[in-house]
Amino acid sequence: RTQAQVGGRGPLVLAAASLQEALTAAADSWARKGHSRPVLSFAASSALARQIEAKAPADLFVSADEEWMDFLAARKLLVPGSRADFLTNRLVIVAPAASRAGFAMRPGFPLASALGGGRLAVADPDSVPAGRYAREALTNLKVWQTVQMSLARAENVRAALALVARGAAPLGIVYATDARAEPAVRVAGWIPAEAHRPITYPLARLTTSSHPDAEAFRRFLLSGEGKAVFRRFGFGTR
Amino acid sequence: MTGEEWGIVLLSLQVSLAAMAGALPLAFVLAWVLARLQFPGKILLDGLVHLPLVLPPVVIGWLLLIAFAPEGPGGRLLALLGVSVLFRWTGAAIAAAVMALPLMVRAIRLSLEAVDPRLEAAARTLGAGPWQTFWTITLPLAAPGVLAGAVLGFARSLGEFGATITFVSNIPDETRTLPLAIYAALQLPGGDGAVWRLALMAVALSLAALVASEALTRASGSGRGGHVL
Amino acid sequence: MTGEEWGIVLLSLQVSLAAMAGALPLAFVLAWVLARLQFPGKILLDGLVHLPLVLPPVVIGWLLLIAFAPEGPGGRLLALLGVSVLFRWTGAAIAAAVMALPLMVRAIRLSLEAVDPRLEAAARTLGAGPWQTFWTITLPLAAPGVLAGAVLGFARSLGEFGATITFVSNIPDETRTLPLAIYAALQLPGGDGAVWRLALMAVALSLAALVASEALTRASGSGRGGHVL
Amino acid sequence: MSFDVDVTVRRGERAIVCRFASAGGITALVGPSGAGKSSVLEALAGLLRPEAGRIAVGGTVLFDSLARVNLPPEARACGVMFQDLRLFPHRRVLGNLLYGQRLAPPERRFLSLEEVADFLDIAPLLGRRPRTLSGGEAQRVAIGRALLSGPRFLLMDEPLTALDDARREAIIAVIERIRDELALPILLVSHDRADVARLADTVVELRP
Amino acid sequence: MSFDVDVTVRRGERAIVCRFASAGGITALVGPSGAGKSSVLEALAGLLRPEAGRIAVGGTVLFDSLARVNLPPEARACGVMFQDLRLFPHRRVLGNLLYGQRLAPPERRFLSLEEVADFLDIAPLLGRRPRTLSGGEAQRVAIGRALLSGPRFLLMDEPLTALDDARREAIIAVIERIRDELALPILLVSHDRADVARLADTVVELRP
Ligand SMILES: Nc1ncnc2c1ncn2[C@@H]1O[C@H](COP(=O)(O)OP(=O)(O)OP(=O)(O)O)[C@@H](O)[C@H]1O
Ligand SMILES: Nc1ncnc2c1ncn2[C@@H]1O[C@H](COP(=O)(O)OP(=O)(O)OP(=O)(O)O)[C@@H](O)[C@H]1O
Ligand code: MOO
Ligand SMILES: [Mg+2]
Ligand SMILES: [Mg+2]
Repeated sequence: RTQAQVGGRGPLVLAAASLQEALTAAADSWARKGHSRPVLSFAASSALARQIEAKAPADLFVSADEEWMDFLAARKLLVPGSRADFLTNRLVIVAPAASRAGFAMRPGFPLASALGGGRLAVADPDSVPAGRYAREALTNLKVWQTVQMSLARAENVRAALALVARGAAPLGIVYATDARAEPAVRVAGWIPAEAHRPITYPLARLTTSSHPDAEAFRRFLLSGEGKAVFRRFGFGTR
Repeated sequence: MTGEEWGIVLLSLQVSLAAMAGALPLAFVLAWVLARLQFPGKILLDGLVHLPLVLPPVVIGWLLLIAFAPEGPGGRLLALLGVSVLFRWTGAAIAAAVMALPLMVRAIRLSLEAVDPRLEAAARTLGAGPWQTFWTITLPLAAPGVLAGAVLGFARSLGEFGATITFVSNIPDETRTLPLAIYAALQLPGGDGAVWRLALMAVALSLAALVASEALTRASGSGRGGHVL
Repeated sequence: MTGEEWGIVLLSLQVSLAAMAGALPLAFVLAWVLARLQFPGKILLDGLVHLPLVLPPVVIGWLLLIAFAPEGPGGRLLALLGVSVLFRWTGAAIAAAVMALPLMVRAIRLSLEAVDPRLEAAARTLGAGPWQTFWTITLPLAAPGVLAGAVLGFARSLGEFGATITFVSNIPDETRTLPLAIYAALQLPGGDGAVWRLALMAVALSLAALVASEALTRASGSGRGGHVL
Repeated sequence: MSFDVDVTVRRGERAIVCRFASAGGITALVGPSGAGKSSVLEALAGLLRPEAGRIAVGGTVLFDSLARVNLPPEARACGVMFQDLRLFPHRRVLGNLLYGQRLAPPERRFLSLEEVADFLDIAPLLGRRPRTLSGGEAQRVAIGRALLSGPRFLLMDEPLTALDDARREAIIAVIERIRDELALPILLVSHDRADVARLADTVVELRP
Repeated sequence: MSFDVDVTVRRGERAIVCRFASAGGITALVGPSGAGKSSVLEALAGLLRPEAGRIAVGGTVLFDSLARVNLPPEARACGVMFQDLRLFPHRRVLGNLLYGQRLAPPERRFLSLEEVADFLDIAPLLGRRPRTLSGGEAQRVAIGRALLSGPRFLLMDEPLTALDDARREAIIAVIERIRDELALPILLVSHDRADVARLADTVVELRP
């Protein structure tokens, strides 16, 4: 165990991979208050939701999108009343650190020409939430048609970010939280929040939950103290 | 290396060894059946064995999840035995074993097919029954394939990621093996240092396995061919 | 099956066949070197060959990305040749080939090690030079391993996911092979139907490969053992 | 009655018919190359199932197509020296010699390892791998392995070729001793007329 | 001078010393089992590198440790019939026979496939896999393969064992014909005193 603990293991939290740093920090501050440290498992939201569907015994779930939460709610796997939207995020256009690209966000902005024949790295718009938000935003900004054929669809946001950081793609669209953590890229433009549905990370307690601390940790995450941790990592809170 | 990283290495070793040891007997039986028997549907069995190779690992992980869910067939069986593999290292070992199985079967099958049946016949005339012949002649002569299968299985288990994270999630000290830790580090900006360190550990473990297998080969010195086959 | 799904199947076939065909000669050379030569650092070469097995696929994809990125060593080389593999089906084939390589090497090596050097010596006395001996004796006698390696490589390529998506991302008609399409479907609640359809296609392709390999084995009828080895 | 054989054995497209009975001692099976001598031996050893017929040795029925008797090889207790020797490549010479001896019930063992190693002159070879033996050395090990397995009858396929005179004589001496002291039925395949004339009590000729 | 041999060959812990010269015709190499006969043949064929010495056949130097000559086997053009036969299991009998013939320059070919198949009596076997041959059949195919490779000299390790009299005579007749008509140097390993006495112009004895 990484920490001497008196009370044994804390509650088991299944969380979207993009929350890794922030949720780890939140769990640390919770543990510093004398609670046993929650056990955190990070993977794709889809994988975690299917594990929950299979009745794997866990306590909390933080999803990267509402749909998988809905999926679990429909199967009565969420403790009623425990679901809450607690984090928000923004999309940004990133370019390699050396690039001078910059965009003024208005409908029809010259995204395609800025690619210069290269590809736009995004999380897969057909499956990954970040990609779906990106498609929605670009469609509303009337540039989707022009870049649709020039996408590099990555498995997740971090992989899309890596494509830009490695110079394989000249531009990419990722979450603001990811962009601020990668020194090899710079933000070339903020996608207007109105251009897409709000990006929210819902949290809920699971019906399989049996850990006595589960509810307390959920409340901590939703408390001002908990939310402050996430704001440090660039998330917005509700 | 931090203490946490050592823990991950030990867990990986435990999972991979268990997967290899658990899969080896099954792989041998399958290899033997495929090498020696002719029966209708043999190609289907062969196809089934190859399945974990052909399907993306996450699908295999998902199928395992369905099978071993408390209401799934495997889950009910294990529940009778009072065992649960969900979110447990034993589940990680199962995932690794399933993914490694096709590699092990192929290697063992190749060696079994190269065993000269005339030597087995000779053993029978010397008084060995079918089982004794198997243990004293067939198995030792197929040893190169068994060893190769074990090494391949161990290495493949060390690298197993997709089926594991899908089946048993990514739980520290329980299912977070080296590949999952590497994946997690890859997700972190500035995680490159940890990625390299963990990757090096994985490589070192596999090199150790290779050295051990070479030593075993040399010790057994299985003299192939030669007079009087 | 929709037209789009057929396209995915054809692309998968193309990528897997290219990966298998491209990796086979390299795998053979590596297998030969590992089976026949003794040199310092041999275990390191063996370890290098096993690397794609031991490391999680995304790490291999990431290493490929670094190597073949426009500023990477492989990228510069290919740029000189006017070729780019980034985001191209050729890149997907490279990823699949790299992941399949260790399996192919092992199978071929096992068969090469079982070739009786006395038969090669006999060929030399009959006037065959080292190369002729290789083509007419060594290679045909190692055929079971080469065939097994080809089947394993093809199957592994069909299932390759992590390295591919990390290296060349998921581009329809270019790099979106069956596993990537399956993965995408799995990510969506309610995508199960597509998952099953695509998975069945992958299984059908691999069964076809197995049937073809069995037919080849039977046609060559490689009579092993027998008198007078 | 030592051998009482009447079988039809299929080999590829050919049917090999072999019928003989011998009163005891050494039976020589002769015939041109490809006549089917080795095939008959395999049938006696239980490695090749005859299409039809009956095999009895020393009064024990080993095979009878009508009575549906077909003892497996390990129940027949026949010591076979194969024409292609078939030494186990993964065991040293000693391991090859002891293989059958360990499996034989003690009361059937009639020769010790020391005796066999001595008269076959293979004592210096015990630690060697079969692959490193010369042709004649391997042949002697194969004979020794068959003798040490405590057989109730012996089947020897060309045991005397490729041996120098001194070794031939030594082996012939043992074969004669086994015939005389133990009264084991022995079936010997040989192309050497002199050997056959000297050793055989019964000569069976197989025609192609 | 047909054979002019003076070599030391290492085999495991033993050093085999062999020295002889013959004026032509058939040279018989005799000696007890394990003396090193097959090893000397391998040295002549270029498969085993002697520790030291010199090998010349028909005036051509094949090996000379001082002059640093060491022709590879394929440049020596020796037809070898190995004691362990070494038929290629993946080729049919015909493929085995033609293997060396196809590689030999036409002017060195002195026998046709038909002739060889005829006097060795293997015509019916041409389509068979080596694994299905009887001991004597395989031996005859191995002899045929060596003869068809158009050799400049022949090395034959026990070519006459395990054959019936008619086949022996046929093979002896060819060997004599090759000696007389083509004047190829022939080295013959045999344990059969009668054969040696009848065939050999020179007898070389190897002691263990
Ligand atoms: N698997 C097989 N398929 C077809 N024919 C076979 C097979 N095995 C043996 N034969 C043939 O059966 C015949 C008998 O073979 P067998 O080995 O019994 O002969 P043999 O009398 O022992 O001859 P030799 O003295 O040459 O050893 C031979 O003509 C041989 O070619
Ligand atoms: N690889 C090896 N390692 C050790 N000893 C060997 C090896 N190969 C051969 N020998 C030994 O070298 C000696 C000569 O062997 P060789 O095969 O030349 O004998 P040979 O005269 O042909 O005998 P035979 O008449 O029995 O065939 C034998 O004692 C044999 O055991
Ligand atoms: O946090 Mo996610 O599931 O990679 O969008
Ligand atoms: Mg025979
Ligand atoms: Mg010899």
